[in-house]
Amino acid sequence: MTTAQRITDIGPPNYKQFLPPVVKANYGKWKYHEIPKPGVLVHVAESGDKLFTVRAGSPRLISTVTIRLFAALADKYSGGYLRWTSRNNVEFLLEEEKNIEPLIKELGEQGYPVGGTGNGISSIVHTQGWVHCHSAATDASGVVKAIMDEVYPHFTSMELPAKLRIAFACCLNMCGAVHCSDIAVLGLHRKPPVIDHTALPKMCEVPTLISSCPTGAIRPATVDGKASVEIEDEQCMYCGNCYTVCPAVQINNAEADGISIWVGGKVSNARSQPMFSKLVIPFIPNDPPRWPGVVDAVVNIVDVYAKNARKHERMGEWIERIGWPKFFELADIPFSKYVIDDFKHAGETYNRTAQIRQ
Amino acid sequence: MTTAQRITDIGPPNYKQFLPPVVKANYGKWKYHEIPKPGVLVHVAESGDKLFTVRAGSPRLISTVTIRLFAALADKYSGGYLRWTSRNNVEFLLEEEKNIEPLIKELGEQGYPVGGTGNGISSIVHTQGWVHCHSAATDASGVVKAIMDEVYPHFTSMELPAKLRIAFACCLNMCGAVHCSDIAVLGLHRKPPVIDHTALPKMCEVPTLISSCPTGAIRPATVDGKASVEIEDEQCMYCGNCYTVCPAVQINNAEADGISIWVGGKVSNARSQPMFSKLVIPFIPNDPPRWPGVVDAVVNIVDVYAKNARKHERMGEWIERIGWPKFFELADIPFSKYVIDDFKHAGETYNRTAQIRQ
Amino acid sequence: MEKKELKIPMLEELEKGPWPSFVTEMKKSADNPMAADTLRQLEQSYEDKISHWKHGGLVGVMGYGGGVIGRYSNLPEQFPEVAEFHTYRVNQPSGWFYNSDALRTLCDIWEKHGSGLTNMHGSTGDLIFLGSKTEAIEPCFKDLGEAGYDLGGSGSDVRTPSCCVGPGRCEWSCYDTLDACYDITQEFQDELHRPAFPYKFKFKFSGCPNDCVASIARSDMSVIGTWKDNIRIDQDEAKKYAKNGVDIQAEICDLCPTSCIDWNGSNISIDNSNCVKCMHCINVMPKALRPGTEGGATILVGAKAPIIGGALLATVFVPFLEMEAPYDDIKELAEAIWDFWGEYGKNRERVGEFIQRVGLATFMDEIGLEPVPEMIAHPRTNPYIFFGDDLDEDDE
Amino acid sequence: MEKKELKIPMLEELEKGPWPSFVTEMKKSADNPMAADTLRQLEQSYEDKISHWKHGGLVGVMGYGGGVIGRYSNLPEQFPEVAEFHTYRVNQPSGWFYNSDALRTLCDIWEKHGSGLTNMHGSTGDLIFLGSKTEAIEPCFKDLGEAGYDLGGSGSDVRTPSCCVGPGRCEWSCYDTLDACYDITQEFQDELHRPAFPYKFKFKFSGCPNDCVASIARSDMSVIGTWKDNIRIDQDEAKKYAKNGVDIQAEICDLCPTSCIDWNGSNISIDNSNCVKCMHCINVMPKALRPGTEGGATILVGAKAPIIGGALLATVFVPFLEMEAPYDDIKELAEAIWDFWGEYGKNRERVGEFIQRVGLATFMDEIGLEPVPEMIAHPRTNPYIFFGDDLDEDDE
Ligand code: SRM
Ligand code: SRM
Ligand code: SRM
Ligand code: SRM
Ligand code: SF4
Ligand code: SF4
Ligand code: SF4
Ligand code: SF4
Ligand code: SF4
Ligand code: SF4
Ligand code: SF4
Ligand code: SF4
Repeated sequence: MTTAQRITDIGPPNYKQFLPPVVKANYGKWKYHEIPKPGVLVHVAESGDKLFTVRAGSPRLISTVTIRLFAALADKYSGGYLRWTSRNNVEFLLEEEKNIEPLIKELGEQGYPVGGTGNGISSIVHTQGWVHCHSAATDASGVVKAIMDEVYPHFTSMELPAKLRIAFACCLNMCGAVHCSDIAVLGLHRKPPVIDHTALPKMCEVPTLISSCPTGAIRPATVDGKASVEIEDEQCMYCGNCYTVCPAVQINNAEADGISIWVGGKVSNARSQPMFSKLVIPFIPNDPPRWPGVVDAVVNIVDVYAKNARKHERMGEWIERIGWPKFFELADIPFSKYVIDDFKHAGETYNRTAQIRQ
Repeated sequence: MTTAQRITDIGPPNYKQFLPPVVKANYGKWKYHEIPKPGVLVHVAESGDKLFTVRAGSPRLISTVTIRLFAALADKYSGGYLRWTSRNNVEFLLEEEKNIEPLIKELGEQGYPVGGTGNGISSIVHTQGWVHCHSAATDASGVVKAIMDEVYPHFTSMELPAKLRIAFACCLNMCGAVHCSDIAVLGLHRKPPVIDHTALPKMCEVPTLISSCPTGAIRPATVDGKASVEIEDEQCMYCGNCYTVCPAVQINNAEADGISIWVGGKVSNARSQPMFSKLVIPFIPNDPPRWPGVVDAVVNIVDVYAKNARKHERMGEWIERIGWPKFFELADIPFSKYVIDDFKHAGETYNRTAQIRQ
Repeated sequence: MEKKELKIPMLEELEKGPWPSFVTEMKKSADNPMAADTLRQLEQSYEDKISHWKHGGLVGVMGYGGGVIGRYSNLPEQFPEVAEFHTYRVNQPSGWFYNSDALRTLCDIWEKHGSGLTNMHGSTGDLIFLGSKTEAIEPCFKDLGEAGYDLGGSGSDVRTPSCCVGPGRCEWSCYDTLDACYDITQEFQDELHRPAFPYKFKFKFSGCPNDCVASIARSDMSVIGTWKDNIRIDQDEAKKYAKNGVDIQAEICDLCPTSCIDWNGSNISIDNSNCVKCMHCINVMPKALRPGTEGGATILVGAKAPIIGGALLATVFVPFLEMEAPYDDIKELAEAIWDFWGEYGKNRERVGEFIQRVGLATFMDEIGLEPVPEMIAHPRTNPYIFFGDDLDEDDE
Repeated sequence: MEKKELKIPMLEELEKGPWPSFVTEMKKSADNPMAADTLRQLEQSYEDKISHWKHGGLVGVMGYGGGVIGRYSNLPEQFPEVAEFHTYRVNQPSGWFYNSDALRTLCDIWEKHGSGLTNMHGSTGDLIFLGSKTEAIEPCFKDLGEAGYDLGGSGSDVRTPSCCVGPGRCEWSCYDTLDACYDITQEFQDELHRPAFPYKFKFKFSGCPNDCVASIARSDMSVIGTWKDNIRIDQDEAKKYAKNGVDIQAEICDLCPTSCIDWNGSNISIDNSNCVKCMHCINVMPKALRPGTEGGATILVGAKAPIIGGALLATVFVPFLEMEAPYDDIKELAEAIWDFWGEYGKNRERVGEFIQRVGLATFMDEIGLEPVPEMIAHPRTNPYIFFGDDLDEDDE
């Protein structure tokens, strides 16, 4: 095989071939939608045509066996057409209303719940964890599974004040929208990296390594006569950026690694502007296989929110209304000094008004 | 005279001796107040006693001749009691309601208008300017006088949507509350300082000078064999801090110096939290004696605000409601690139939402 | 081949509970020895509370600089089948639309060359083929190409663009997200496959300000649909919502960010000049309210995760852009950004960080965009204005 | 002494117009040769568009490090009377209360020793005596002392504290601002007169959150009155306001920052647990609403003008403090701050900048304040948490 023969730069297949006929016929001409029940959407076109969507939850990490199952179900109920959502749910695109219930039933039998629509909790956007990533401070899929098992009733119902988006990332790289989620679960390291001085000179460029550190904690050093680096422990805040650029600088630490909880972020421009998630629990130790500490923390926050927020109020909007002191009180979360920002623009997070609930 | 004999560290006189009897009798027991007319306050105590305040405008820079005049008026109408306000107005503290009008009349005859209360414009908080300060990029008293002459009708009336606080400072040191004013008029330099290399070694410490520069624009240099400094022009943003610590580094420049206009700051915690003033006109040249460019700019902003804001809305609250694009449009102020922040936390001022008036 | 035992008691705890289990999924593929060793190594991680993967070392397909993520077990003796365990990022179709045949073709390829495990989909949007050996990379790529698929981005290149379902189903889509995403992905194949930037560059396309692909938080260029004209109102439908229990005053008017929508008990009225197109009122009453018909998009630039200067949301560059194929404006804008950032950006400096470093006004100057007030939340509050040499040409 | 001509045509332009003129004021003192030369030099500045003052060189009274600002003409030949032209910062009485005799005494002293020009008052609050010669400094100080006056601060010391009129006239004062200001000024006479800090430190006292001395923007320690209990309501007076044309819903309820006040057409009700004591409703209807009776203050720290790191508003340190004489808590807090800042603050680093440099949590640790959520607007959004060595003792 020569390079000339190889097919390259063709890009993805054209989506048009995958659009169901009803979509092609009403493309861009949808009029409104309804959510007759959790997990089911009806989109009505200006023509009067209807498209029925059945949304099923999936663990995202799926076997080809399951993909074949979904394909078969699509053949049976939705003319072979289906799609995935931006939160990793699978959506069957039906023309026939009568197929909705049988499809839901079969999905249920195979273990795939239907839901994730409207004011509930959809699938957790997440990352690789110990399944595939080297820099993970915790597993991803396991934590997500453990949480979803408990918030499951909110996947199959729509009774929260508003959408509640949970996201998970296994390290500060935050592969996902963790930094703008109603609840974010974030793995973190808590010890400075350990340097393998033998491997380092072979694997890494010292200047690149030094400049990778946001706090300037890494300095050149000669160890056993070889050019290497040293890390000023007091300056390191365990971001792992050095590890990403140089595998000889090992950040993983079974004892120190764990999970933090963040709340109140959002992405949509609806009502309030997009907001970042904010740290509320700085650290919970890794506790596989079912991470009870993390699960309890998330469930507690969901419950407090469900009980106290007003209709249409996202987590962050609710907290802004009641104030952070009240949030910590209601959620019964001890206020930790780590929650107080001390990074670059920290001053912007200080309270600079006498407006205080006394 | 030996040091032992000198009276030191006695602090200010005790205010109690200056409180009028009605104040002493009702100290801390006031119930409510009313503003029967511009410049006149009535404070009613729980006892039913009343204190009448007549507030007169002053240029702040006053002669002892005038102070004696005020003292005489106080003797005549307010039992000798008077005070100054935090915005440099003089307040006569009357027990007798009947004295109000004669006092107002006499003040008027002497050229001191009564007003500055309620939803109007009070005196402009300001600084020294060319009357006394070395680092002034413009005069203070002259600009303030020229502006007050034009906004005068708002001093003697109370028909604005809310209080409108104007402040003036003659250099970036901002001696006053310029950084949190509804309208701020700020003198600024626009050329890097010129160094007097002969005087410098005698007058200043080089390390202190170097560390005074927020942008690190000042570097050590040897000039004609003497230790001095040089300034990296591209890094200087003319703050004048180096000039403050070292008089041999001269920042004043007749051609480049001038005035900028800022809007939308406030201090009170009422309704909205305290806010900084924001730059809207980066530069207006100095044009003594009556600074028509600055005066027009201020009057225009006052007018636009008066016409468009809702009741109780301070300048900044109004602009936040209508949005900055609309403000620039209504005020017919060209949007300049200098208005876009590029200092330390500049990123925090970028628009990070799709919420836009189209 | 003799089958090793699969002893994964901790993981099997994660087969319990109502939510579909990734462990069950992996077991479905466990006939594949790579999938089985993945499970075993993962069990080991659960015991040790630490990842057993290593990174580093370049793997990939000939002529491409990205699309494959190299990964190695750090316990290769114990788990030889995953000693090499690289993932492919397969560029998904716009909107993640498939049909059953297409999926089966993909399954065929992946069962032939890899572990049989996938992510549907990765956080950037790619279809992730999870785990194959180095030797399988080229053959798998060949089969993918023949089936009409290509790899997505990784490394310092254009990353796989993604988009919301848009006009394919959603009544609110203000431009054709599926087409824009497809067209721009095709246009920038070279930039996608051959890393030449200081760092990654992501495009995401949402049809309206609800931003269902979270573009404003996660893309270097975020294209968010919006409209110029008035919200379309169906007063009868509004009345029906009210009758059916929607408290329009409390649920809509009181939550409108600019208080520009009113309800007098029988009619909605909107001060459209103050509407910021937030979507809230429309979201609550989709039958009564619809975006206007003069659609287009707001272009925002520079969102990113926290590494290394802190996370950023995207900044408004173009408040309103018409979005007609062939999307020349947006392509030219992207290229102008790449030119400047490509020349002056530091290694591993995202464009959002670069903008903050050089300053928004300077950046706009360099790429040829006129500054407009929509670009900023508010003007500067500090007086440190750098007038530079322009001093004498200014609008004084 | 022969009188020089006073040719000040530009300045005389500033005698026109309705607002009282500082030029007219200066002319009132123009018999005093210093005042006359000030006018002349100012006219020169108006022509040259530049200041003719120079700074530098230490002047002051014996044993004090501040209180006098040294200033010199840079045209001493032309304006010999202002070759030296130093100002005194005379510490004003609390609340700027005077009586006529006190004022006349001050005028006597100043006409004897200086230019006869004053600022009533300076931006920090002092009574400013504007311009005297070096030789007059000690005699003037002596006369001031004998009359019961002292100098205020300048340089790196405690600056002259100031306060709003408070209980002297205002019905909203939640503590005794006049007394607190007086007491604390007296307590810290040494710190006020003998600079020993990294930079200046200002106290300001406002009786309620209206903050009539702008303390939150301009003082290193801002003491703002507030209350713990419920807003007092007089429903009859509220009805009267409504009858007299106040639209309570629009003017008050809709503008309450936490929407915690309601008006049902005849009665006000307030959810006091959500009231942030902003004062707005009280400001609009002073006869109907009053602050609660359990008064105290919020202590905020670190406001400043922009030099050099950018302006800062003050940060909440103590959400609620009882304010009873002798104000030990607040004095101890100030001293704890000075100790830490004094030791580690850089030269010309205000305490607000220092706090940002070392971090609020660290600062609180050092001065012994427990962190509470009221100190922050919101928790951190970046994940760069420095756990340090505390790792193992933490509340995990
Ligand atoms: C299918 C999907 C787009 C896609 O191309 O895949 C989608 C589809 C719809 N979104 Fe979305 N959204 C989808 C991800 C998102 C995301 C992104 C995310 O979650 O990561 C957001 C931003 C979330 C955030 O702000 O953090 C998002 C914010 C919204 C909103 C605004 C919610 C709010 O009030 O803040 C609406 C409006 C609403 O639901 O009232 C909306 C509304 C809708 C509608 C009703 C639009 C329509 O008329 O078809 C669709 C059904 C919503 C539902 O499930 O209730 N969609 N939507 C995504 C489904 C994800 C899933 O499987 O759960
Ligand atoms: C006399 C003075 C205090 C002093 O000790 O000297 C004072 C006195 C009063 N203030 Fe003030 N304020 C005084 C400076 C301030 C300042 C400081 C400043 O202007 O630099 C502020 C903060 C301004 C800001 O936010 O930028 C201030 C913000 C207020 C407010 C809040 C206004 C708002 O809605 O934001 C009120 C409430 C109101 O007027 O409704 C208020 C209300 C009052 C009341 C009604 C209080 C009372 O019941 O006695 C007094 C008469 C107000 C009037 O003039 O209409 N006072 N007031 C100051 C008069 C200055 C002057 O001569 O004009
Ligand atoms: C596979 C995926 C996570 C997932 O499970 O879905 C992923 C996985 C990795 N990401 Fe990511 N990122 C993935 C989406 C994201 C996203 C989300 C997005 O694109 O919308 C983000 C946040 C948005 C952004 O770009 O800022 C993201 C932010 C990062 C960062 C931090 C970048 C920053 O500027 O802050 C890094 C660090 C780096 O580039 O070295 C990173 C690095 C990595 C690396 C390459 C780490 C490394 O050095 O090897 C991970 C490889 C893991 C593996 O074992 O395959 N990944 N990464 C996602 C890509 C799948 C796909 O192509 O569809
Ligand atoms: C006289 C006065 C202005 C006025 O006309 O009222 C004044 C005048 C000077 N100020 Fe000021 N400041 C005066 C109140 C202020 C205020 C307002 C306040 O105190 O409420 C501020 C802003 C608040 C603050 O402290 O941040 C202020 C912020 C500055 C700064 C910038 C400090 C900063 O941290 O950003 C400087 C620069 C410096 O310290 O070198 C400064 C420096 C100066 C110097 C000493 C400049 C110098 O290096 O010689 C000025 C002497 C002028 C002169 O000719 O007398 N002055 N200065 C005010 C003092 C009178 C008084 O005692 O009552
Ligand atoms: S978040 Fe970190 S550990 Fe998780 S997949 Fe991304 S880079 Fe890997
Ligand atoms: S983990 Fe982050 S902070 Fe620590 S040394 Fe590495 S790059 Fe620097
Ligand atoms: S603002 Fe600047 S020029 Fe004006 S008095 Fe203060 S230090 Fe002097
Ligand atoms: S004026 Fe300011 S920025 Fe310029 S050199 Fe002096 S200290 Fe530095
Ligand atoms: S972003 Fe808007 S157009 Fe796209 S799917 Fe979501 S709601 Fe519909
Ligand atoms: S789209 Fe948003 S801003 Fe516009 S009227 Fe509706 S709620 Fe208000
Ligand atoms: S700050 Fe409050 S207490 Fe003091 S004068 Fe102003 S309104 Fe009255
Ligand atoms: S004081 Fe302010 S927060 Fe409290 S009820 Fe009145 S308006 Fe609302």
